[in-house]
Amino acid sequence: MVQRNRVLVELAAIPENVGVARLLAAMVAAQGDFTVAEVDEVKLAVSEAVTNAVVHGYQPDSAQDHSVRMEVSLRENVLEIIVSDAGRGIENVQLAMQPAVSSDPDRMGLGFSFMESHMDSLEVDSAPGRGTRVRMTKRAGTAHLSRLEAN
Amino acid sequence: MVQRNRVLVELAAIPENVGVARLLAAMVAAQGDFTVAEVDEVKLAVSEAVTNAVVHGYQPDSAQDHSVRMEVSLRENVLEIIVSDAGRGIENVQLAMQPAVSSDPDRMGLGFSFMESHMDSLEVDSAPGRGTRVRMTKRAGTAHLSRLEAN
Amino acid sequence: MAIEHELVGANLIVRLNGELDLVEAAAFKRLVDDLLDRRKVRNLYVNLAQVTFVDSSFLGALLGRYRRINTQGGRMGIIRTPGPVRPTLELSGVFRMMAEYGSEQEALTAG
Amino acid sequence: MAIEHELVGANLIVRLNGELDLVEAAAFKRLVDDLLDRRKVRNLYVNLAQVTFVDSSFLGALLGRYRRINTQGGRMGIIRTPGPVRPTLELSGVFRMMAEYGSEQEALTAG
Ligand SMILES: Nc1ncnc2c1ncn2[C@@H]1O[C@H](COP(=O)(O)OP(=O)(O)O)[C@@H](O)[C@H]1O
Ligand SMILES: Nc1ncnc2c1ncn2[C@@H]1O[C@H](COP(=O)(O)OP(=O)(O)O)[C@@H](O)[C@H]1O
Repeated sequence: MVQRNRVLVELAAIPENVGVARLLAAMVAAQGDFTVAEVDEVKLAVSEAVTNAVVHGYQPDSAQDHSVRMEVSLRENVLEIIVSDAGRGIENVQLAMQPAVSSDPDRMGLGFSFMESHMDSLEVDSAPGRGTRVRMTKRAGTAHLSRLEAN
Repeated sequence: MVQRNRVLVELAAIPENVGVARLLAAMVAAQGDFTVAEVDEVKLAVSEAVTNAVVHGYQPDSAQDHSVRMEVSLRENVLEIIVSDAGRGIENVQLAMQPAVSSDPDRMGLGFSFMESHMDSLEVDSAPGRGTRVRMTKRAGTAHLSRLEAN
Repeated sequence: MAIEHELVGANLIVRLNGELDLVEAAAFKRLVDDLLDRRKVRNLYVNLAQVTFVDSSFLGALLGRYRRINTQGGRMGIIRTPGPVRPTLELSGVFRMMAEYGSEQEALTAG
Repeated sequence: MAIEHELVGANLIVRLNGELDLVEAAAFKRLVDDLLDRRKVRNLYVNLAQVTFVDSSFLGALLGRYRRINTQGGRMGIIRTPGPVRPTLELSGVFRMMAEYGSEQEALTAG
């Protein structure tokens, strides 16, 4: 088992890199004491955060040279993930974080809800024109889904 | 298929991150037109380059805050991989690149040979105290191993 | 990931596998919308037996197809939900709109 | 990755799986050296049937064990080399030092 790790990745903001980010975070989580179910929860949270940067952060036509940053740190069984973009940002963060709120009629508006329900903490820092930064943490041994299943 | 991609990763210089780097490079290669055999060759070259940075670049006791950088770019079916560290560097690069030359009696001295034989090009830039930078390229459709097997 | 599909009368079965995110959501949407445009499809059954991961982008594509099928008077169902992806589907509420079946045969005979 | 091993008389069989790099090389080295120190092991057979990747760090660990076994008058062999890892093993020259067997049974009876 790995006690401490830090991986920082900068990915071209294309849909195909959401899976790359997901796998990277999963590998670092799996190095720690996270169960398979917990690693699955991390994957979901990362998928939502990185998808938002790719889909909402940047205009699709200008996407070519834009990038999404993800920092994954593992310290004494706490995983910290920071996903950030330099895109258009969010006007009303509190509103955007409500379940079923989306600026896109084809999307569910569940991204932030999924991040919140599958990680221990979620902080969103964003403003129009200043990009978006999502910070999430999770301690090993807190599988949220399995708790849900048990209910 | 993805036409263009760029992923940059900075990894803590620990043995467990060699597999992370390998998988990351494999995922980007697989997005392009690389065959399974070619992706395996990329994995081997990355494994050797990142292992060298972790094993030779830094003193094991000071490894905690050291990191290895890898940049993977895909452009029109050419993959470019740059692995660099800020470690102790190599005195005689030409000598170090010879097969079976190693500064460590427990190692085979085949790292650079494997990089060379599995990629299309290899450039090594290094000097004592200035770190090491390895640049490799590979075009899709050039599987070296399968050529070897056919002989 | 390769999406498979099969038309059995007016029933469209789509078989998915692996990790389903925005990339697969777009491919699924394209495939189903194209078949709904060109062929006489009434009901849609999505087989998830080989799926290992689902995020909200894919769930959105699923719901979008549900709206279209539902408007046209058809039925939509999920065939075999693997354990690890069940909680995500439940949280999204898709099971309130779609029936779940244990096999393709069961879905087709239930229609 | 979990390394399995089995002692059959003076023959040690080690079964590896997955991707073998410097992490697995260190674990393999530790396991074999510990058994060579504590038990009466003469021959070492390494089963690669479930292995998907091998790099030069792992090959170095293999060669290191070969030197030790060879000094002690024992024999070392490889059991089942999957196609994708064969070229790497061939380039490293390990097959010039170790015999290759199609099964554990074959290796044990060859001794
Ligand atoms: N990185 C981002 N950049 C710009 N806007 C964002 C970003 N992330 C989220 N948003 C805004 O917040 C809304 C809610 O996000 P979310 O809960 O993930 O739902 P969804 O992605 O389904 O719309 C989005 O519709 C979008 O307007
Ligand atoms: N990133 C690096 N930093 C410092 N020295 C290096 C680096 N990469 C390679 N070297 C030197 O070059 C030698 C040959 O490298 P290589 O062919 O990969 O064989 P091996 O890793 O088995 O020693 C190493 O033994 C080491 O002395």
